[in-house]
Amino acid sequence: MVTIIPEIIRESITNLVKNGERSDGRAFYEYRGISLETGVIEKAEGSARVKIGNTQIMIGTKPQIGEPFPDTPNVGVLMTNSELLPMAAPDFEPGPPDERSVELSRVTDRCIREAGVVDLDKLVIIEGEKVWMIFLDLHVLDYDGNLIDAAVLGSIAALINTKIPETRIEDGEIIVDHEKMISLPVKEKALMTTFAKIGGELIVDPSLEEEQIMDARISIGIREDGSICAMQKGGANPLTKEEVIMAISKSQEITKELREHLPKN
Amino acid sequence: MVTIIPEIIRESITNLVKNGERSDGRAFYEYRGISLETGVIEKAEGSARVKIGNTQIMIGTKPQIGEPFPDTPNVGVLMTNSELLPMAAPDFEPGPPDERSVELSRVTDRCIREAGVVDLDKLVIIEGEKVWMIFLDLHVLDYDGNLIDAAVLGSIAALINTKIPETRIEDGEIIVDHEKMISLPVKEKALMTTFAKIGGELIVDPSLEEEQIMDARISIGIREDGSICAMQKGGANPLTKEEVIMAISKSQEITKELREHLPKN
Amino acid sequence: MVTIIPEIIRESITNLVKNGERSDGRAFYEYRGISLETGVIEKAEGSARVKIGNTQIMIGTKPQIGEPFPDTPNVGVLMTNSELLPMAAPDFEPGPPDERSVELSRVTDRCIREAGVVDLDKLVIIEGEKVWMIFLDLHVLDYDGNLIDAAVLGSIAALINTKIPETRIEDGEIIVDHEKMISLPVKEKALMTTFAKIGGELIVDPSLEEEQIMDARISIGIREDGSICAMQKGGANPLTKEEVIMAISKSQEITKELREHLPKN
Amino acid sequence: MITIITNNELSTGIETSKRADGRAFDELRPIKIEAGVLKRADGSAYLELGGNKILVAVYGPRELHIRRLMQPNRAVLRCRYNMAPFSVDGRKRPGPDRRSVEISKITSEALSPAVFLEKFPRSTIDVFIEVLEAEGGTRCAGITAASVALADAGVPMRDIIVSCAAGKADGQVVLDLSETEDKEGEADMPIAIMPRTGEITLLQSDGHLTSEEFEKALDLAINGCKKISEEQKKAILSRYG
Amino acid sequence: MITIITNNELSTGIETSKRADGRAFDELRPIKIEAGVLKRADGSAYLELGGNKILVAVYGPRELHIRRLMQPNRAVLRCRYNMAPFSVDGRKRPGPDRRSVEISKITSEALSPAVFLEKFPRSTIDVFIEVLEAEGGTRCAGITAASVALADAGVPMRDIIVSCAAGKADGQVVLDLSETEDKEGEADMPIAIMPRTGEITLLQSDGHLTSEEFEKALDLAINGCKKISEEQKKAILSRYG
Amino acid sequence: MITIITNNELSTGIETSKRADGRAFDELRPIKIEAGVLKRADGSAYLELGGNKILVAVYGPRELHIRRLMQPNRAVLRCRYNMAPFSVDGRKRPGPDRRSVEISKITSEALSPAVFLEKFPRSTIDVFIEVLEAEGGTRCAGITAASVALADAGVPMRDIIVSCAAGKADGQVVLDLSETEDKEGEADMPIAIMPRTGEITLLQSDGHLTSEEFEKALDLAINGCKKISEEQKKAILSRYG
Repeated sequence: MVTIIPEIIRESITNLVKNGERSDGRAFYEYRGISLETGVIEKAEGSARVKIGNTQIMIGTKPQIGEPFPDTPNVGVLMTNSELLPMAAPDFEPGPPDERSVELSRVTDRCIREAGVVDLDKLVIIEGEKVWMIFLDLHVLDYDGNLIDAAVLGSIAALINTKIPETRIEDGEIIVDHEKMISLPVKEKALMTTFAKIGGELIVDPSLEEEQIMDARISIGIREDGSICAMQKGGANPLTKEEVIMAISKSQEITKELREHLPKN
Repeated sequence: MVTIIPEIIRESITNLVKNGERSDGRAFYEYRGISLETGVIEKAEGSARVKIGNTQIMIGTKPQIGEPFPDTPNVGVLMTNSELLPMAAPDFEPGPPDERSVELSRVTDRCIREAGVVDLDKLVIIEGEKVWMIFLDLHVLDYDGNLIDAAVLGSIAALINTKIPETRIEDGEIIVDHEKMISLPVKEKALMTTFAKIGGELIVDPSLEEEQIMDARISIGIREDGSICAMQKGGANPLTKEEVIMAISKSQEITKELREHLPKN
Repeated sequence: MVTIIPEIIRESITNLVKNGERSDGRAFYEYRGISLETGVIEKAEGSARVKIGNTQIMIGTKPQIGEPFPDTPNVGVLMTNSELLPMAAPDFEPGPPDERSVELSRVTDRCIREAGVVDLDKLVIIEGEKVWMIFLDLHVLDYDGNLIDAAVLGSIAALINTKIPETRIEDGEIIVDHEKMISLPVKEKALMTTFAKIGGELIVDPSLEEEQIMDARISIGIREDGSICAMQKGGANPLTKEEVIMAISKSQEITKELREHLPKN
Repeated sequence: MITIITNNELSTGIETSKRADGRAFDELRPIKIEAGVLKRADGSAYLELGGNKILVAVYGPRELHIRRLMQPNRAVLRCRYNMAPFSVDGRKRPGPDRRSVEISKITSEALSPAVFLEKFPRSTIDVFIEVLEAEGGTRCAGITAASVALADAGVPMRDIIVSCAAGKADGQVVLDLSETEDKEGEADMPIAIMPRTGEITLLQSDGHLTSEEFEKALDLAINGCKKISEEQKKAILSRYG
Repeated sequence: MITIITNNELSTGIETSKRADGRAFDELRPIKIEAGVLKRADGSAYLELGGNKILVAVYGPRELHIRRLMQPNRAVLRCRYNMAPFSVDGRKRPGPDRRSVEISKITSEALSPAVFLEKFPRSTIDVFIEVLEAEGGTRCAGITAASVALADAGVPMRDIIVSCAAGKADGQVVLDLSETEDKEGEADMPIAIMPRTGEITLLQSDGHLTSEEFEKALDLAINGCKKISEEQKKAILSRYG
Repeated sequence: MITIITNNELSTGIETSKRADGRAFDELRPIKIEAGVLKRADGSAYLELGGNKILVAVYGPRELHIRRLMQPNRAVLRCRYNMAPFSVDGRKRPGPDRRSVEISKITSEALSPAVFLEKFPRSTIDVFIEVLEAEGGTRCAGITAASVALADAGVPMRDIIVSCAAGKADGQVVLDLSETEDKEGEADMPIAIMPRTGEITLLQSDGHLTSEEFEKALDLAINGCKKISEEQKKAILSRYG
């Protein structure tokens, strides 16, 4: 569905930014209020409900025993899936994931995978034969802008919250012991920050209104040591090299603050 | 497809009912003519062609050896599927089953399953490993109202008609002996009757015309001992408690008569 | 998408044919220029790029080890698939194969299968358990008429070009030796020729323009010994018996010439 | 072979008169309803009933783009019942299945009688029910929450539909079956009613009931509905009161 | 491992000159056609040919809602060939597969030449062919039955298309192959003709035929078509005569 | 159990300073671009980059039939990135997967800034990218070829977008990763730029890079883009010059 933004709104938001202001009063590098709860779904082995402003995602994890991929026989599997539920916005429609939903899950997945968030080596049950597959499902409940940062923040929290049953081999048989639940081995807490380019300026955590009129978008994934694990540009207008470098540098600062919201593991 | 019924037809049928009459001359609790043939498809292990008035359904069964569901390792499997063929009505369209088709197969399935029509315990070949799966396929050929009652009546007949090969285990191998065909263990003949609410009255076996203008619908599944095994309300208007109780009581009488149409097993 | 051909074009092409001519100057039984290269895709175990006039198809083969069909446990499997890519014509649309695409792959498949092109007996690895499955994928790049003849010619070339790894059994294990690649056992080079009926005449290798206005189409598959292995009529008008017999007789001549384009095996 | 050692907390609690989870035969599970919990939706509600967690959003009345669904003289009420992949033991594959298609249909029929659909010809009212966590009785919980979300959206209604199940478990006719009672019990009968008139807008039954048991279960379910109806009103009031 | 003991009645009947089922080389299987067997459809027909049981319904000419299929100067004739899940040994999964898509296409092309499509611009005529039981030669049986259903629907036609196969089995060119002959035989060649002119509207061939065998098979199939054509006329007459 | 003996030609070539395939850190694979290679398409291009073989067709600007995609004030640029089943080791199943859906989206965003979309309201420009053979870096190769195909189609553009990746492999920041370097390396960063202004229209990154490595990689990729840009111009000129 095409959403037409009146030119007057575009101009008004752009002019504000040019004057160093945002329509909701935030500073350029200021996030909206963040709320993060974990363990909210008892039937999920791990879960988190994250809110950034009014944007709200419920995330749950489910472990399953399965076979490793043939080319990586000695590591477990992480599968990230997202649904932009029709409940979350008037223009989201039921049906198989569209390109926005696919991009969201793939960017989240890359950030987590490339940063080495989960120690997949420890998810092997029998080498080359049986491993834990962790399904990470993102259920987008309310869409008010900046899904990517919410998705990564909530996913890391849900993974930290995840407990899987201990397994052992007895007489060639796998024993899955639900009485001994162990934490998922999370060894890195990479996070992403997203910037919108409006009126030639970069602002962090764009609201829906800002997303609708932005020229471009850049999301940066930063590991705890400040290195870059993922990037994704979006939007139909270009960015300069300087803007990208500035976004990275700001991300390195901001992710430190964001990380404070995460539970301890 | 939305079918618009002229207001004049609605009024005419409703007024008839209010005067104790139906447009085809039937009494309120009278079925249209019923015809039921079994064994009509030689390649099906069981089959029945059922007609209630002009409504016509062909039903076939197919046994397959498969694995039991993990949570019920010691019983066989019954799978009910229905297709509202585009041949059966001008507004039925090709494609995956729509909600009417799904409701038809699920209500039929529940009535058969919950009444214990087939003795699923006897369909086990090797406990926890191999069982018979009986596919029950409903092919709706002509739609002139009241599919549910026709579906259940025809399904019970097709199940009674079904013969599956004897199996035995020799040297750890399953022998499927098509020379010794045995009847499917049918131990209960539950049937359903459907009532339409029109002009404040309940009438049984609604024709298409009556279905199109009815306020609500209630289908009751009754076992041979008179107990209730399934119910399904339909339609966009409510029923009173008294109407439901009356429908149950009438069903208990009418299913006895309906059951006379079934073949002996 | 419905393509409307102006009546004037229809008449002009038809009148030409009635005068013994074709719009591109060819004789009735003359093909457009044919180009055929093999081994063009290094990652494919076999490949061919075929052009007949501007019609262009890329064909690749992929072997996989799989299980034989239960009713033919001692032969390998050949799977033919085609995609009329949206790049190939303005009215081809992305999505699952439509009826034209299905017809193309099924006619190609039948010609190859019924003529016994590939010696499927030699593709067995372990009788009844493991066989080679050869996937033959037709990627239609540019559609300017007569896909069937191009598809069959290119497929035979790709099959001749195909090399699969040698297999042997050691200690009950299948060894797939990519260091020893052997040619696919191609034992017959059947080809198809397609005729369009226009103005009461048969012409071979119809161009797109001719296809769009033709009355009917007939494709004949001929083996090296001149016998018929496949036929497929198309189009919404009839053919006479005499026309069909004439088409067969011409096909027997023309396929001999076409066969010269094939690489040696 | 894989052996699974479960940690089944409920399995030791079965006693004589009381139910496995300690409730009386006519006792509901703890319930909590909140209206207006989402920003973008026109109306929304969140409901917890025992271990069930249900979120509902309502959009509309709004323009209906799909012509063949359009009704010239009234709005259509479309419902989509959906379970989150993480809402159950094991993972539910995303997307509709036959169960959710049927529940969506009967949910729409259960809610329609209360809505003044005739006020909005050629329109749609869309109800999205998300089961975030399931513990038996999600279809009733979804209908109950959907009514609150419709009210929150300001959709004009004759009444606030309310839904609840009764059934038979351990030989006893009981109200509001838990997941275990539903799975192991003899019958489950979800209903929905218009609380003002007591008229029934949803009725299904699954399992084995005599006529007497049916009447007892129906009365129990109607009583349960009335209790839940009070919670619905509180939720709406605390949002707008 | 599963071993299957079959009860193959036909396997003992193979003799020298006669065919496995006792027919002469130019003999059709028993055939029965009935027109007007369905209430809702505009036209319908039921056909049995040997073990084949085919039901066809026709709707139209009627309005075509899908714009990109619409023809400004004539009707489109849409066919849907479908096999019931119980129509074959083993269960056929519901829904179209590649075989049924191709048969639907060539069936439409086989029937179109006989129908005055130009009388109904921007319309559709829908032909639904249901194979209730299959025993070899269902596509021909479907076309034959569809023609009768079109006539029953009152669709104006130049001729009643008729279809039949010939082929080669056990080294012999034969008419109307049974399922066994089709599976084990050397070639199968289904055709359809306009009986008045003898023109060919369907022609496919599968298998190995010399030019001489082809001509023999073609003549055989044309003769078969003519016999079946008589049965079609009888069915139409007995409905309307 | 199946054991596979591979015949891996590249595996012996790894040395110290040079890359596995002998290239310098800032060296592109051999590249070849040709414009105007298809008859039916409005514009087309064929590109080889190392072992990659990419074919692109452009249709449009043309009428957009799907209403909900239509933009009242500009054209939409739709891209479809697709891999042939035979383009990779093992067979790729036909049809879109999540990877191709994402690449299609970012390709459209990478190309859009260069096209005067505002000249063609309510229209579509369709770009079909077919990967005939894949050897690492297909998304960049597809964007580079698509620009040439757009030019060949005569679509008015501000600039010819060009795309190239840099990344880190064997501890070294390198240009234009091969398939092996992509799989075994530490990071891959595809970009696309408008060569006239140097502005970035595509930027993704996968893997582990410090800020310094990132800047080095970005400069390397921009330089690579500039070299490829020359090849694009040659291809367009040799078609029209």
